[in-house]
Amino acid sequence: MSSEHKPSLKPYILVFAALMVLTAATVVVAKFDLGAANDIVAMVIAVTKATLVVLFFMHVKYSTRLTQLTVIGSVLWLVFLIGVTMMDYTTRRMSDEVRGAPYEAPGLGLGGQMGDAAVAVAPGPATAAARHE
Amino acid sequence: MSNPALGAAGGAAGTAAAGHAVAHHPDLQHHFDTLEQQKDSSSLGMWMFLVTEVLFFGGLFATYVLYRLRFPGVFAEASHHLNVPMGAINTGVLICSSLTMALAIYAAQVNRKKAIVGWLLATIVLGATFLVVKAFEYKEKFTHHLVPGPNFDPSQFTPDHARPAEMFFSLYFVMTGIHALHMVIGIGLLAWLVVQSNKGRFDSTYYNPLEMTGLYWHFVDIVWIFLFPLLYLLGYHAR
Amino acid sequence: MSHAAVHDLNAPSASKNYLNNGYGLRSWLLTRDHKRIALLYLFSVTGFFFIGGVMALLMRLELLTPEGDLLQADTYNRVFSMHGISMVFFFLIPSIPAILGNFLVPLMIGAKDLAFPRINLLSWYLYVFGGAFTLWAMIHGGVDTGWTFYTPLSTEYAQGQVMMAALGVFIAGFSSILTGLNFVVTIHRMRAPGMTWFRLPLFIWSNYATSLIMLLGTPVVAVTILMVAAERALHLGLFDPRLGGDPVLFQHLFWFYSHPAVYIMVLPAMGVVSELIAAFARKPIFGYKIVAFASIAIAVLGFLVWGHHMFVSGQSIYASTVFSLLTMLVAIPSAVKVFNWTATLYEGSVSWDTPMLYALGFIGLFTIGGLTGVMLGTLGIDVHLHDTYFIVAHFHYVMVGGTIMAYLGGLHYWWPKITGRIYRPFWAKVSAMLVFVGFNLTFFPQFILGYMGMPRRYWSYAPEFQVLNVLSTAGASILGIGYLLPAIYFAWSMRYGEKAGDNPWGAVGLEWQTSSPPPTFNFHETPIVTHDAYDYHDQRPTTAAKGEAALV
Amino acid sequence: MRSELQFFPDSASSMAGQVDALYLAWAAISVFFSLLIAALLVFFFVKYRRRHEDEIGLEEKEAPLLEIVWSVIPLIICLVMFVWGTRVFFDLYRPPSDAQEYFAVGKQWMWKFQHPEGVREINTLHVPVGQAIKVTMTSEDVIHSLYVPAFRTKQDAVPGRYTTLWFKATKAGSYHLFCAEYCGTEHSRMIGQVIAMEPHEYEKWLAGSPATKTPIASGAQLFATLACDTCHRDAKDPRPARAPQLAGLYGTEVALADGGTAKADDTYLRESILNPATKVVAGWQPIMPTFQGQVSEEQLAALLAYIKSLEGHSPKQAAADGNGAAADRGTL
Ligand code: HEA
Ligand code: HEA
Ligand code: HEC
Ligand code: CUA
Ligand SMILES: [Cu+2]
Repeated sequence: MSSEHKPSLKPYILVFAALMVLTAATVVVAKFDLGAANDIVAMVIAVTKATLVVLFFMHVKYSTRLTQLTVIGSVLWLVFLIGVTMMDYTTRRMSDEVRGAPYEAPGLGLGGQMGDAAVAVAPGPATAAARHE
Repeated sequence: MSNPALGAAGGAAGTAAAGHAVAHHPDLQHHFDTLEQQKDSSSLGMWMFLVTEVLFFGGLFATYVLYRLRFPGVFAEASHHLNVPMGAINTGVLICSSLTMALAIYAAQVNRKKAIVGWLLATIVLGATFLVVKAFEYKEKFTHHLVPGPNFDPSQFTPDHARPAEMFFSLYFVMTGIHALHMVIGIGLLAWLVVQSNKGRFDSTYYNPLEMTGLYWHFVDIVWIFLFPLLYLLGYHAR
Repeated sequence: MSHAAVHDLNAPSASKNYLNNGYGLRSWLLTRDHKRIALLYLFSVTGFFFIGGVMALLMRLELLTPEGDLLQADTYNRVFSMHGISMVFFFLIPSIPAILGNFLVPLMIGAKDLAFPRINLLSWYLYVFGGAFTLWAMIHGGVDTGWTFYTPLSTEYAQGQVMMAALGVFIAGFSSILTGLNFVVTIHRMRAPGMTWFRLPLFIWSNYATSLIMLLGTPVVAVTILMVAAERALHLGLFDPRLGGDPVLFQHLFWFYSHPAVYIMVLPAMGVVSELIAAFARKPIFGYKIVAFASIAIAVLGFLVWGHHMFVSGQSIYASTVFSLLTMLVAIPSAVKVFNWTATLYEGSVSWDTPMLYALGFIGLFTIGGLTGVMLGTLGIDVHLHDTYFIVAHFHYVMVGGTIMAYLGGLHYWWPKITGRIYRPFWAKVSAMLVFVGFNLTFFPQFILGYMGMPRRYWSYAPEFQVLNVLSTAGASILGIGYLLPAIYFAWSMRYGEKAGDNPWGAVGLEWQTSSPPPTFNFHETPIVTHDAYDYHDQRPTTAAKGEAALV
Repeated sequence: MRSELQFFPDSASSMAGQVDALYLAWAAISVFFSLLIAALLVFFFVKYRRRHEDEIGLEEKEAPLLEIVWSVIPLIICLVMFVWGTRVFFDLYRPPSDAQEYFAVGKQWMWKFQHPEGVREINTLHVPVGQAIKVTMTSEDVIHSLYVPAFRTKQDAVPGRYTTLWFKATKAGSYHLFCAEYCGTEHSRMIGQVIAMEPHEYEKWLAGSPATKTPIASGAQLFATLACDTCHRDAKDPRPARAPQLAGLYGTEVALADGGTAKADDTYLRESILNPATKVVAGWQPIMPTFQGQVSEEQLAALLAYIKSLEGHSPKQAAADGNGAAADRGTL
C-alpha cells in the first residue's frame, strides 16, 4: 500500500500543474468549432484528468491489485449501465422500422396537451418507412 | 489448498508476533489483530463506498447521455445560459483543493503535524469558495427564471427548444446539486479532521482518517471534472 | 474444519455469551456485536414479513370473487403496492444477508466481528428509519404505484404517499449498501489464519457475490428514486415526455438494480442451501469450486439482463433480443447449482431433520420458478405472459418457494447456535409440510391463470378466472398458518426449548466449534483453519450428534 | 364460448398457434426437468438416508465430465429455445405489408380506437377476420398496455411516442381486451372487447356505424378554424402569398433556408406545425407561430391527413427515403 512507497512532493506538484493546464486546454478547445470532435476532445481531457487524480492523488498507482481492480470494476459497471441502456436507444429507429411504428420525435408534441381529445387518427402509413437514415 | 498452514494463512493472518508489536496502539480497535489489518480494512471499505458513489452518479450520467444525444442542439443552446468563467474558476478551485488535501496527507507521512492542520484548513477554504461561487450561479439562475418548474421562462429559448431546455436545467440542478451536497459533507469531514489533527492524533504511523477523507474528496473532484465540460462547455464556440 | 476454542467446549453452559452479556435496552440498541444486530434485524424483518403477509391475505380474499367487493379498487392498489414494497425491500432483501449473514459471516470465517461494527449498527438504524418512513406512508394512505414505481404514474398521476415510501426505500437502500460493504471488507480482510478462499463455506461465497450486487446496483436505484422524487416534488422533468423525456428510461435505471436485486434475494438462499445439504448429507458439496464460481457468474451476468422486464415496453426489438440471449446464459449457473446439490446427496448420509426438508423444498420449487423464469426470458412467450399472473407465479416460486424456504431452513439449522436452544421438531415438520402444500396450492394455479391471460394488479377479473383464484386463496390461508407456526414455536423455544449443545447436528464449520450461543467475540482463541470446508472425513463428528432425533 | 372451467385461452389469431407451440414445448421441458430433479431428490433421500448417528457421507468424487454435461445440455436447450422464441417474437411484431392501419390511444382509463375509415370506438374494437391489422398507439397520460390474450400479443402504449402491434384474427368471436400495464386506480376496469367479424359482417357493421368525419374532412375544417389559411392561401387566391403553398408538398424535397434540404414526410409536416422555426423553408421568413400546445395529437393527425390529401399523395413515393429528423435533434 501507499506506506510502502516513499512519499514525495514532486508527483503532486506535477499532477497539479497538469490538471490546471488540461482545464485551461478544455476551455480553449471548446472555443473552436470542431463538430463532433469537441465532445471527444472534452471527454479525452476529462478522462485524462480523472486518471491523473486517481493514480496520484488517490495513490492507486501504488496500491494493491485489489484496489486497482476495484477502480477498474467500477468503471466497467458504469460502462454496463450507460452502454447497455444506450443499446436500446441506438437501435430504436431500426426497430421501429421493422415494426412499422412511426419513429416520432420523442416526447415533443405528445403528452399533456392531448387534453380532451377524443380519438386520434393514424399517422400516414408511410411515416415509418420514410424514416431511414 | 492442501497446505494445512499456520503461517501460510491468507488475507487476515497477521502472525501473532506482528500482532503484538503494535497491538497496543490506542487507535487499534478490539476486533482487529493489527493496525495494518485495520488500515487495509478501512481503505478497502472506502474504496467500496466510492464504487457505490460512481454508480450513484452513473445513474445521472446515463440520463444525461440519453438526453444529450437526443437534443444536442437544445443542450448547446441551453448551456449558453451557464456561466463558463465561474465554472472554470470553480474547476481550478477544486483542483487546488485536491492538491492541498494530498499535501495534508503528505504532511502526516513526514510527521509535520502543524502542516496537516494548515493544509486541511486550506482545503476547507477552497471547498467553501467553490460552494459560494456555486451559490452565486444558482442565484443567477433563479433571477433569470431558469429553474425548471412553474417559474421557468421558456421565452428565452428558440420556441421549440424551450421544453428540452427545461430538461437540461433539470439535469443541471440535480447533478450539480448532488455534487454540492457531497462537497458539504466533505467539508464537514474535513472540519472534524482539523479538530483531530489539532490534538496531534495523526502522524506517519496513523493517518488513516486523513487518507480516507482524501479519497472521498478527490472523488468529488473527479465528478466535477466531468460535470464541467458536459454542462458548461457544450457549444461554447457558438456563443 | 478447525480445532478452535477447545478450551471452552466443556465449559459450563452458564458461561458468558453474547445473549447474557448485558440485558438493558442500551446494551441492545447500542450494541456493536454482529450477533445482537442480527437479532435486531430478525425482529424488525419479521415484523415486515407479517405486515406484507396480512396485505397478501387481504388481496387473496378480495380475489376470491370476480367482482371487487371486499376492497375498493384504490385500496386494493395500495395493498399490493405495500405488499410488494415491504416484502421486497424490507423483508426479502435484508432477510438472509442481514440476519443469517450478519450472524454467521464472522463466525464462519473465524473473525471476532464484522470489519465495521459501528457501520453495521448504523445500517440497522437506516433500515429502521427507512421502514418507519414506509410505515408512515402506509398509515397515511399508502402508495398506489406498485413496487416498481413506473413513471409517469409515480411522478405525476399517483395520489398516494409516493414521496414518503420512496424516501423509505431510498434509506433502506443505504442500509443494504452498508451491509454489503461490510461483508466484502470482512471477507477480504478478516479471515482466520488458514482460511483460504477455497476453504470458505459456500454461504460466504454467495454472500460475497450478493454484497457485490448490493454495492454495484443499489446506488443506481437510489439515485433513480431520487430523480422520481425530484420530479414529483420539485417538478423537474427528468422522465417527463412533455419535456422530451423518456419514461422508459426510468425502467432501464430501475431494472438495472431490480433485476440484480432478485439475485440479492436468491444467492444468499443458495448459500444457505449449500450449507444445509452439506451438513445433512455429511458430505462436501459436489463441485465446490464450480458452485462457488457460479455465484460470482450469476452476480456479474445478472447485471446484463435487466431488459427482459421490458420486452413489451417499446424497447428496441434488437435490444430485447440481446437481453433474451443473456437471460438464457444467466440461467445456466443456477442450473449447474441445482444439479450439483442433487448430486451431493448421492452416497451421502442424508438426515431427515427439518432444515433438510426445507432445503429439498427449495431445490424443487426453485427449479420450477427458475424454469418458468427462462420461459419468460424467451421473447415469443413473454409478449403474451408479461404482466399476467404467470409472472406473479414465477416470482413467488423463486422468492417464496425458493428464498423463504431456504431462509426458514437456515433459521431452523442455526437456531440452536443463535439461541442455544432447540424448537420442537414435530411442529417444525408439520409447518414445513403446511408451507409446502399451501405454497403450491396458492401459486401453481397462477401459472395457468397467467397463460389464460389474467393480468396482474387486477382488483376485479373476468368470471372464467374464478375457479383457479379460489384455489389460490385457499392455498394462501394454509400457507399463512404454515408461517404462523414457526413464529410461535421459535418464540416458545427461546424460553422453554431444550438446551441444544454446541453442535447438535454434528456439522463441521467454524460456527459449530464455538459454544452455543457464542461468546461476544465469537471465539475464545482465534481459530486456525487446517481443512477444506465440509471435510467430514478428517473431522468425523466426535460426540454423538443426534440432531432432532434426540427430541422426537 | 368461455366456460367456467376452462384452463387454456382461446386461440383466435394467426400467431396464437406459434406461441402456443413454443409455450407447450417449454412447458414440456420444464415438467421434464422438474420431475427429474424431484425424482432424484426423493430417490437419494430415501436410498441414502442416515442409518446411524455417526455415519458420514462417502468421500467426494470429482466428475468434471458430469459438470460439463449438465452445463452444456441446458445451454443447448436454452439456445435452441432462444432462437425459436426470437423468431416468433419477430413474427409477432413485424406486420405484413398489407396490414390495415388502426390507431389507438390509451388514457386513464379507457381505450380509444379509430378505424382507417374514420370510425371511432371506445373500449371495443371491431375487426374483420382474415385481415392483418396494425394498431399504432400512444398514450395521453401514463403507460398503458394493449393486451388481447386470444391473439397472444400485447404492447405498451407510451406517452410521448408511438408503438405498434399487429394481429390477424382467424376466428369470429368476441375476445377480452385488457390493459396490462398498471396505470392507476381503475386499471382493472380499463378493459373491453375485440370483436372479430366475418369480413362481410364487418362491412355491414362499418356501414351502419355512426359515420364520423374522415380525418381529411376534419383536417380541412381545422385548417380554417386554426387560421392556417390566412397565411397558407389557396394558390388561386389573388392576394400575395404569406407562406408557402402546401398543395403537392407531401413527399417532395424542400429547400431550406440554411441551405439544406428536407424530405416533406409526416415528421417534417409535424415538425413544421409544432416547431416551425426548426426548419425554415428557403425564401420565407420564420413568422409562422408554433402550434405546440394548441393542437391535440388527433388534430395534428387530421391536419396531416388534410395536407397530404391536397395532392393525393402516394405512400410509395413517401416511403422512398429521407430523414425527417430535425436538424438539432439527435439520432435518438
Ligand atoms: C428471487 C427472485 C428471482 C429469481 C431468482 C429470478 C430468476 C429468474 N427470473 Fe425472474 N422475476 C422476479 C424474481 C426472480 N426471478 C421478479 C420479482 C419478477 C417480476 C418483477 C415485477 O415485474 O414485479 C421477475 C420477472 C422475470 C421476468 C420478466 C417477466 C415479465 O415481466 O415479462 C423474466 C423474463 O425473462 C424473468 C426471468 C428470470 C430468469 C431467467 C431467472 C433465472 O435466474 C432462473 C434460473 C434458474 C433455473 C433455470 C432453474 C434451475 C435449472 C434446472 C433445474 C435445469 C434445467 C434448466 C434448463 C433446461 C434451462 N423473471
Ligand atoms: C418476498 C416477497 C414476497 C412474498 C414473501 C410474498 C408472499 C405472498 N404473496 Fe406476493 N408479491 C410480491 C412479493 C412477495 N409476495 C411482489 C413483489 C408482488 C408484486 C407487487 C406489485 O405488483 O407491485 C406480489 C404480488 C402478489 C400478488 C399479485 C397481486 C396483483 O398483481 O394483483 C398476489 C396475489 O395473490 C400475492 C400473493 C402472495 C401470497 C398469498 C403470499 C404469501 O406467501 C404470504 C404468506 C404470509 C402470510 C399469510 C402472513 C403470515 C401469517 C399470518 C399473518 C397469520 C394469519 C393468517 C392465517 C391464519 C391464514 N402477491
Ligand atoms: C403567420 C402565418 C402563418 C400561419 C398562421 C401558419 N403558417 Fe405555416 N408557414 C408560414 C410560413 C411563413 C412558412 C415558411 C417558413 C417556415 O418553414 O417556417 C410556413 C411553413 C409551413 C409548412 C412547411 C411548408 C413547406 O413548404 O415546407 C407547413 C406544413 C405549414 N406551414 C403548415 C401550417 C399549418 C397546418 C398551419 C395552421 C395550423 C399553419 N401553417 C399556419 C406561415 C404561417
Ligand atoms: Cu391502463 Cu392499465
Ligand atoms: Cu429479472
